[in-house]
Amino acid sequence: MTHMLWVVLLPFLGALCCLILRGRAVAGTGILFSLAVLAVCTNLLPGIWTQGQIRVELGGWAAPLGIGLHLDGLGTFFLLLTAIVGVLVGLYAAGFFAQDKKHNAMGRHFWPIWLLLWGGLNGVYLCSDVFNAYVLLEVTGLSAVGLTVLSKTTASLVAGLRYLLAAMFASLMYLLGVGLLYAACGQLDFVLLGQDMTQSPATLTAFGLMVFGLLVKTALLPFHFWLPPAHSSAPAPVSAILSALVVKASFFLLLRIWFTVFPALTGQAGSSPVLPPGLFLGLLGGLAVLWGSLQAVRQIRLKLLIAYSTVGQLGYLFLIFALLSVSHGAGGGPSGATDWTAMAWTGTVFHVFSHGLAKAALFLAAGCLALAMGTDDLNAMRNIAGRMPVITFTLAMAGVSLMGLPPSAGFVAKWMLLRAALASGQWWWAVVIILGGLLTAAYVFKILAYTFVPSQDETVPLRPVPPAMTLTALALALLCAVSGFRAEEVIALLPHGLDGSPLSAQGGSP
Amino acid sequence: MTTFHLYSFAAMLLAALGVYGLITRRHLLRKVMALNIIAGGAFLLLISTAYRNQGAFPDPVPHAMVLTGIVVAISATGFALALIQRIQKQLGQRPDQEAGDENPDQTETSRSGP
Amino acid sequence: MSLAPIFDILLITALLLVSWRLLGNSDLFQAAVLFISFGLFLSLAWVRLQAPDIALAEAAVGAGLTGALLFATLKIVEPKQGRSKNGAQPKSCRLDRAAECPGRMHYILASIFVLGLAGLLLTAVFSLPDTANGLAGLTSGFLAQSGVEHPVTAVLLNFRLYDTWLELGVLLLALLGVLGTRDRLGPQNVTAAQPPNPVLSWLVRGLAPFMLLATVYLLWLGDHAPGGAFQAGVVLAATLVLLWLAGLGSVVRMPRHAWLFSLVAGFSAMLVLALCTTLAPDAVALAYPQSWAKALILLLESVATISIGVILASLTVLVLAGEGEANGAGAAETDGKNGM
Amino acid sequence: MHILAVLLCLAGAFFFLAGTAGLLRFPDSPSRLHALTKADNLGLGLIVLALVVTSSSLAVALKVILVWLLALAASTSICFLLGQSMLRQDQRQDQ
Repeated sequence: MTHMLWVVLLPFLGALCCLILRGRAVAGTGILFSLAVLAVCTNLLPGIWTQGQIRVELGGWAAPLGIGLHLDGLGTFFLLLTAIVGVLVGLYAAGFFAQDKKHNAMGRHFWPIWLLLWGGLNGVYLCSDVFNAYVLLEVTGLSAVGLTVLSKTTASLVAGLRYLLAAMFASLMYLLGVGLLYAACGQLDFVLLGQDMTQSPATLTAFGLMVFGLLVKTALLPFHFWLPPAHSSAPAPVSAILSALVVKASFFLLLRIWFTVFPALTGQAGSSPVLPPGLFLGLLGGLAVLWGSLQAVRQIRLKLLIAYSTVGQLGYLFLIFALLSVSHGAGGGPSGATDWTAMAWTGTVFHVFSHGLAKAALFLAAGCLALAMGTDDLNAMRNIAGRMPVITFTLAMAGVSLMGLPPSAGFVAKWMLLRAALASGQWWWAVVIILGGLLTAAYVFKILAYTFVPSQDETVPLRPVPPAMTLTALALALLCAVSGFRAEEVIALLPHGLDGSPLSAQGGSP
Repeated sequence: MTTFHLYSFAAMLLAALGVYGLITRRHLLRKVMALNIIAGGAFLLLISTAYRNQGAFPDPVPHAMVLTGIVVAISATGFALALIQRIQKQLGQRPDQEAGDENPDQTETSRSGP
Repeated sequence: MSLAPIFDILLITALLLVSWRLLGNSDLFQAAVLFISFGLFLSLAWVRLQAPDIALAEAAVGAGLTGALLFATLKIVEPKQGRSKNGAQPKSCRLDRAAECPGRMHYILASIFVLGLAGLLLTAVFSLPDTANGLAGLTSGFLAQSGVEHPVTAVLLNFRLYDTWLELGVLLLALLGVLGTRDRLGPQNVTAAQPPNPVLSWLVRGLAPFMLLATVYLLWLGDHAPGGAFQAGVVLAATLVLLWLAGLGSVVRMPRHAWLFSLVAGFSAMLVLALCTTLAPDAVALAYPQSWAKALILLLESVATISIGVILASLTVLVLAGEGEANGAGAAETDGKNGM
Repeated sequence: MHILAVLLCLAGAFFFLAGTAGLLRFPDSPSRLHALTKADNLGLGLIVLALVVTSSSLAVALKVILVWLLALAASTSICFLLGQSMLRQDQRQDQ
């Protein structure tokens, strides 16, 4: 069986190789290592399939003293998403950074930082230690900012600095929470903390601080201010990575903190608090869905539109906290509750997956358009459908998935969330989901409408786009659709631990 | 009032002060300083927690955590300051640069923003 | 013993006052000076709380390096504070220049938020028990098996080696990020802002051997007493920065490959350990072979010291030099165009 | 011995205080510098002497004296550098 640590080791090794090598070898090495990481992630699948979860103690020191690595079905899913998007974005980047000399210089910095970021992301999915999570948050945060500012335009630098300050603030709030938690409980391991969690002012405040920090990093509604400028001003492959993967890492940690570390405070372990905090998060999520989508509709720059769409789509992820917060209040029989709890989990995980693929496809397609036309202004995109059919098709496919129309992965995600909302008797979330879908349709059709408008002057020359770039964008969009067609298989891939019990809270530790 | 409570109170006040500075101060350098003050508060909390152990020596785990935190803080601060310098340089050159230098960048960002 | 609480209260008051003043003071130069004294007061607090490791690091980093970085940036961002002759208002560097200055409402809301936060934090801290062990018992129990005698070093380089490895990654990333925004690939041939001064170079020539000695001493000390890779690395970084300031050649004159290898040495040494222990059939990932622990820790620490020193020195040199020649050329160009 | 050390410490502290008062009260930079370096070097010397008196071994005493010498060298050079940069600034303003 493959060792879990490989998924962190290999990207780091690749980063070092890319840092030391020069010239054309950098991109080649990067792609080679990307493929190797994908292989290792796939290789981990059978172990998770049979055992449910795997735990490794690093350095041979058992949990309270040392740091453990912990992988379960949920983590595997995120690992796989990162690997798939990572490989395709890597192939795209090879074309993107070969454009000209200026991009070559960018590419030389892109590969080492991106591979370090990848290692950090994979580390987050294996993480089982609150302080280790802090260091990993910093690894991902600094590398994400480093990638954002690669293009060195004033806009990207200002956005990157704002991102850096927000990320530093968020991780410091998280660190304060870790300090309080350690002062109250005297240990740092997720599972051990979750087992003896008690309600006290200190643990409650720690919970609040950690969740707050992670919310800022995941850009939930009032804290989303840093996301649109950063994601829209970065180079195209970087935007794809940031929107599809980086925000998901802090969401993953939020799930872990919420369901594994603080089950006693979030109403997961029997005792239901008077006002479930999950309701609050769900409310913000719902607002984010509506507001982010509304803002997206109003944009006239393609990349900014897609970035606001990320704000909206991230909102869906937070509905799970609200959906599951009433599970014990309403659930009389375990069988009935289990049914829609599993649905909520499946919907959320599926949404992470479909949004990751679709958003990466959109940003890569936008990058192709920007390369061809020299701008990402929607007004300049007239009649692009006739002149760049493949890119238009990619935009349409990814858009269909975002909207949640039937043959796509996004449909499965939203359908599951919808059913969970109705089955748990919280119909108001269903309204939010449907409204969000309509707004999404509005901005997707806005993009497509521009591409079909006939243009007065056909003379504007299009710069040629390397086929590697077009095809990877298309591949991502198609993957999104295919995983929708074959929804049963993908759902079957979902972790076994999704039977309504708090994730990985039981077992695993020695 | 034990030493631990005294210092952890101070830590929390420092952190709150830093957050206030971060929100209300507009100058970027001061924001960076405010972040460092929050970090100082977080570190002080951890170190005073370690000091609670009235045995032979303080708890080394928070000490190690703070050392790691200091490295992270200086890294992020250095990066932020370098970014501020670069932004200042490009804003200072703005009137000249917008016409010529930024054209190759249009693939990433269009200047005809909203 | 009765003096201790008075000292505590004085120190805490000083910390809070200094941070209040540095956030509120309108003069940025004074704020930067206050920031350095904030770092010094913090290291006093670390000494008081029996954390000499942190005190060493804080005095070098919080007060020393951060202060130098702040001053250098201040000089570039606000070259002549408050006294511009040609009518151009000194441009204060703001996040969002389009936004208006914060109004009274902004301050009131911020105050309410922060007061709430402070209340929450203070209540939380008040509920904490006075005495608790944390992981101190476990650490001292396994100290004998860790290969070193100083508990903090044991935690950093054995029990929680993974964190330390990632931390070196963070350091490397910060430098990569800075290099990504520059037009150059490394600090090679960055010239000092001012021509070297004979007295300074005399002083640095005399001090450098002592500082190198201190580096090695701190490194060796980490095995059984406060000290270790990070503190030693910071002293090494300070030496390299001083050498650069005195025009005596330091990271800026290192051959590119040597520089690159010393950057990644610490991170890759731990990577190699992780690789070997993951590949070996009966080894535990990131675990030292029992009998080799001490030697391997010392080796890892020495390599990490070099990396930390070179990375921090490169970072500081790049920030201190501003944009180097590129800046000079750009400024001249701008001036010329403005003149026309 | 103990009383001697306390006296030396107090004397050192007095010089530090005087130096700080000078830094705060003197009108221009050169005289501030003057107050700071002279008084503080002397103050540090006295405190070092107190430490030497109370030190347990010769090695410790030598180390402490070495610290003083290094501090002396550093502060003299820095004082010189500061003075020089002030001089340069003055010249620039005169032009």
